[in-house]
Amino acid sequence: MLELGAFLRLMTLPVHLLWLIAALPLLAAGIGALTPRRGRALAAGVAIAAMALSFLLSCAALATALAQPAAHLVHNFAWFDLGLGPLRLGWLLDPLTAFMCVMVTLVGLLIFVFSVGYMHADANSTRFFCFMSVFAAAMLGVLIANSLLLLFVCWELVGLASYLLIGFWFHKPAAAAAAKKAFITTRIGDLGLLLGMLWLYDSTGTLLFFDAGNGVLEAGALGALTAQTTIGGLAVSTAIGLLVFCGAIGKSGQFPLHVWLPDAMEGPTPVSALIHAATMVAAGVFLVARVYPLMAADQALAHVPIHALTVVAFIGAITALMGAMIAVAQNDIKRVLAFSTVSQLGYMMLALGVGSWVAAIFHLLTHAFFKALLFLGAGSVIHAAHHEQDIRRLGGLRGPMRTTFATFAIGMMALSGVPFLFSGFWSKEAILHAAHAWNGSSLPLFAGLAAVVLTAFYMTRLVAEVFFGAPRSEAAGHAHESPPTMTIPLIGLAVGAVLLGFLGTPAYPWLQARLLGETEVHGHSLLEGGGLMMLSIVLVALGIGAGWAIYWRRLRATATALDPLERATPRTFAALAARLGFDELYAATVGRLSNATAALADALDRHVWDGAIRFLARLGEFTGVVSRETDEDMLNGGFDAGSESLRGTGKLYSRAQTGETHGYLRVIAIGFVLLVLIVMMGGGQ
Amino acid sequence: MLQMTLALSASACRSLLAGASYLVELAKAWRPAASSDSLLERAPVMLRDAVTGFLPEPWRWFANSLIAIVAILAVFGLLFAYLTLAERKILGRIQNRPGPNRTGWFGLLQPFADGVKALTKEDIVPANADRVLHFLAPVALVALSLLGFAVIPFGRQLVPIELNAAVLYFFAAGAATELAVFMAGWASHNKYSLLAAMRALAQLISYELPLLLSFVPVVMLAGTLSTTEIVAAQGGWKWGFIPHWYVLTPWGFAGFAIFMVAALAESNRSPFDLPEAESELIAGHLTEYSGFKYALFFMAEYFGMCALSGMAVTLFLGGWQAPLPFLEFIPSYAWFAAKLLALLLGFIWIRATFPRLRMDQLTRLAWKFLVPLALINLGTAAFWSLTHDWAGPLQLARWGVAAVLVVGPFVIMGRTLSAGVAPRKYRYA
Amino acid sequence: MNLSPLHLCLLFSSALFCIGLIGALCRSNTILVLLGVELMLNAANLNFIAFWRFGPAPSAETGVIFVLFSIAVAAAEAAVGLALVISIYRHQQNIRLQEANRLKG
Amino acid sequence: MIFVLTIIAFLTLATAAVALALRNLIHSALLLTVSWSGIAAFYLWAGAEFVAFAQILIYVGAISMVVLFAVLLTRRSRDDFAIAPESVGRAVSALIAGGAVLGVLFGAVVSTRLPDPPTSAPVVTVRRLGLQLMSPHAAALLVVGALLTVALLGAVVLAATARRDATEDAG
Repeated sequence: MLELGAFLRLMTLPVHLLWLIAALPLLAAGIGALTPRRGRALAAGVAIAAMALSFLLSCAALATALAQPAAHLVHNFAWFDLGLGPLRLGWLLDPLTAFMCVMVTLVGLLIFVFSVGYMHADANSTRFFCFMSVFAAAMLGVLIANSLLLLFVCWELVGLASYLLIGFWFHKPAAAAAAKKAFITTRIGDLGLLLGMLWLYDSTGTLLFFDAGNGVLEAGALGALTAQTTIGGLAVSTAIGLLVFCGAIGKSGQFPLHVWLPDAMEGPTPVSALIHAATMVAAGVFLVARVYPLMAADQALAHVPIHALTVVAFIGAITALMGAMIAVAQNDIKRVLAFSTVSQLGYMMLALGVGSWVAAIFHLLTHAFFKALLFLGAGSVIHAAHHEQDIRRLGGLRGPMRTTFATFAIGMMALSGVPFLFSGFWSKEAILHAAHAWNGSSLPLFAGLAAVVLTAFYMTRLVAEVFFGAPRSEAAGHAHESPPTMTIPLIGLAVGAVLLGFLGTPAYPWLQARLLGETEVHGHSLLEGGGLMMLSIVLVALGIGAGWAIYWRRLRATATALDPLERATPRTFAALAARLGFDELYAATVGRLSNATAALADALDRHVWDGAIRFLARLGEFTGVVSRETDEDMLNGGFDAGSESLRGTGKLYSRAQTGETHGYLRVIAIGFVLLVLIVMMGGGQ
Repeated sequence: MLQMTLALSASACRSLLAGASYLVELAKAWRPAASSDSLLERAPVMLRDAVTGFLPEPWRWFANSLIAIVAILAVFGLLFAYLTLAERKILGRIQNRPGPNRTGWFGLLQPFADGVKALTKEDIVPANADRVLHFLAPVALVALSLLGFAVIPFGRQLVPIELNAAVLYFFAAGAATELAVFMAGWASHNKYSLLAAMRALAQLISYELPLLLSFVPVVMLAGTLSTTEIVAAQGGWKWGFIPHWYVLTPWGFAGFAIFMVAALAESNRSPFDLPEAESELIAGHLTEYSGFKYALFFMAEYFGMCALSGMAVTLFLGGWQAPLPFLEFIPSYAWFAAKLLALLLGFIWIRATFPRLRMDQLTRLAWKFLVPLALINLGTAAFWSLTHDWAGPLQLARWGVAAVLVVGPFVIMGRTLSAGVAPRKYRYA
Repeated sequence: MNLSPLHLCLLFSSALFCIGLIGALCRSNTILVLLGVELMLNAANLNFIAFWRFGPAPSAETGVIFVLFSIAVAAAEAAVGLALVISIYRHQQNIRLQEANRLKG
Repeated sequence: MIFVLTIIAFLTLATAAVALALRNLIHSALLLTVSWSGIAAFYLWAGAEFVAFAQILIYVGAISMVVLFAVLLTRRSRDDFAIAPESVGRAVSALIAGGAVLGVLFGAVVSTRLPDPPTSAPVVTVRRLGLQLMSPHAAALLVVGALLTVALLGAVVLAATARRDATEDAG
């Protein structure tokens, strides 16, 4: 232990060097961008090496942060001078940043390694690694930023990178459309974030989070923000917080902007893993956790009509329940996982809303591992089954793909919240406890509990359909285990998915304590609040049991056979399968509105403005005729004579244009002499 | 008469007195001072002061410079003589033959025999030659290639001239020698000579660039253009046994390698001796030269080689610094000489080993390989200089990044360089 | 007439300038014209150094830096100019400046 | 002091004048090199050591090479080096124009009262020069770098032949 302590002391990363964590993947991206196509080994190697180095640096940063968990280590610097004062950016190192950095770099590293195998046959894999590195760099930038502006810049870079990666196979129309959809949908939320940021800068004059008492997350600024009210009696901090939350809604795929997330499955599977586990969706949750003091500033105010966090809690609850419901009826392996991500993110938002941001981050960390595991497992399945993603056409993969099956099952159990051994159980439990303890409303708690049942149910369905029974298609029949570059990351993630939960069990909530900046851990017995835990265990058992009863026992015989649920309630199932019609709804409302506006603008342009211009043109024509008449008859005579004489003079002067350089030089020399002489004469007088 | 004797004796007394006081001064100088410099270290300077000490102050620096010039001429003249012999002997041994061994023991008198032969040969000037330039070329070449020696610190105390911009001066002087080569080629009125001169110009201009770029990192890190300060910056040892020579850093190693390749080309040495490729151009710009003028060209080539090696030693190999602390008792100029000789032997070894390049390969190597590498090396050095305060595990990262920055481009560009060259298909063979 | 060193330097540089000018004016070989122009540029540089050395504010390095930039520009000018000369030669098989007047209207 | 200046000036002016009057282009170029070295000597005399070496490095080392290359590339036979003497009219007009400029300049210089020279030469170390270049003149330095790059590319484009040889390596 002594050696470990010494080692940890050795491994410190001063905060002013924090940028290295993000800069290394960026450098790798730059090298990848310059590498020719055939240098794929180089690009992959550089990307992985940069990620590994970043991981080591993140570990050092974690050691630094844990040495003084309560402190927010910052390094601020002036970016440029606006005239009113310098615009300052900075790096921030606290346990939140450090834990997130370690998670992102570790999961990212494993995903990169997996990608080497998965993208082996792709001709553009150097570009792929370049984009992935940009993605990782941008996400790390979000994490280490100590300024909302810097965070926003990296945030947008994340968006850009996700756009590039979702549309990586841009020759597929679906992928191109999905990329656009993701970009535009998240942009809607980012508009809110941008407005919130501007408002914040307008009210406080700074965008730094922590700045020796002057930052926006410190008491002085928060006090000022809560003191003012705006439209509808809202506190300014509430309004800003809600606007910032808009960005999180877009990025984290919360209701009602969740529609892009399932479509984003069109990208390569490692991208999905990266988006859904480590980087993009985590950014929204991280953002809310980062600005938590701002969001929570209005909690003490009794007179405001609504608290920002209440909105967060309800949005999260709705998303959690809705995502879980839709996931039940999906047939694409990746889409099931995508909606489960939506649902789990809803959980995290729920936790944030009910006041336990540490539980949200805990769930974020564990979720990152098991969701990356599930996605990579799905990728392994897809890779083995020749890009067959429909679970109805898979089946029976348990035999040929033992490693994948085992790790996928671990991921499934972690996601379902199988008690005690798996990390998902502990983090979900923390969230449910927080929801239980919330005195705002009990609806979020019920939504969460319902989602627990559904989660266990659809995950059981997924595993049963994919891995058990007999292969239901040619491709699934020929499946074989993936190469070690793909299975080793799976194993690594599986280990993480199991062990990570023990960092934050109620008996010894080390992670929570460190995140809150406490150096001592106050655990309590598991039996305290054991009722809720028992309830959730029962619910998980119920979900798995139902799944087992419906799918496991009566396995689908052919790919075309109807789903048992579909047979039972065709209407509900169809509605869920159609994702509750959100896309259609948006097409019918927002899309049609925009079409109508466009038609209106077109009509205005065509008829009103054009008519006016045509009228003006007629007027101009008429004036022209009149002026021509006057011109030709009255004025031209004199001008003709004048221009004739001008042309004559021009001809005369053009003789000086000999094209001979010497002549020009001579004239310059003589001109110079004359000039000097004139000046001297003038000076004499 | 008496007055005269008195005056004489008075002046004699005075001069005696002066002589005595001078001797006292000398004795003071001989006594080891508080400085750590050993007697041997200071011996050359004291010897010089003993000679010029008689002169009045205004003349002394002039005499000192004169002595420095004479000393350089003598030392490097002798070095030139024996370098030719060494080259012939070593080449002979590498090619499994004895080399010159008839004149004196082991052929030790061979250079002097060669010298006499060169002096007594007929001096031929072609009828149509540009006589003035034909005469001026070898003279200018020798004179210009000697200029570079002025700023090389040969030892702790032995710097002919201390200049603020010494490195710049050195390369300015080196750049001027190209003119002399051109003069020789043009003045001969011989198409081979002219072709060779054009080739030489192209080659010298091409390699000037990597040569200049390769030492810029040194200037950057040392923060000075003065050779003495650059050598001083390389003093000291890490952990008591690793010298702070620039060649022992990643960028320094790369810079040194680029510098030596470019120096090979700049001094027209094999494998870059295209301007005097016998198989293609007879003897290049030397075709129409004979006798003593030819010997002068030869001399200038060796002087240039020595000067560039001396500069390489100064810039990268720590100059006169001893490699290990306990070896400091050996005078500094001995260390300088040892390093210089090692580099010169390297030159000879390379000549015996490598085949001559083709003209397009030559320019390609310079422009597509050495120049980009040198530019990247500049970046590496900048990184090195910016991260000088990294300690602990970061130092490993610093080394790693710098090493990758050096090795990576070398490997990548080395591949593209040999892409069209290495497995050659001969269309007509 | 009492001439200070600055006067002498200025006279030197004006003489050099005029030599360059006369050379550029009376030679028809484009290379020589270019060389004349280079001499004129050098004369200007001489002035910078002269004023830096003997001028009223000798502490600033501005003169020296100006000359450095000027030398760099001169190098660029020589490179482009001589490339132009070669391209002219390729067009009209000689480099007489009088004949390079294709654009004459 | 003045004596040295006179010698330098005389050498520089004489070589420049002779160079521009010679009939042999190669001799002209080589003599001009001497003239440029003379200017470098002037810089040394004035105490601008760095500029002097830069002048030699660039003018003697680079520009003269380029000039010689241009001379050799723009002729068909050896006789082209000897250039026919110019017409008398052109020479006379050139002398008149140049003489007028010279007269005006000399008149201006001689008739101007200049401040007394400082007693000691300004000391400019390379380090100070570098610092000056990198801080107040950094923008100009960058612009000059861009200019040189553009000039190099432009020169290559102008002088490169349009035809494309099939090199031996292509096979």
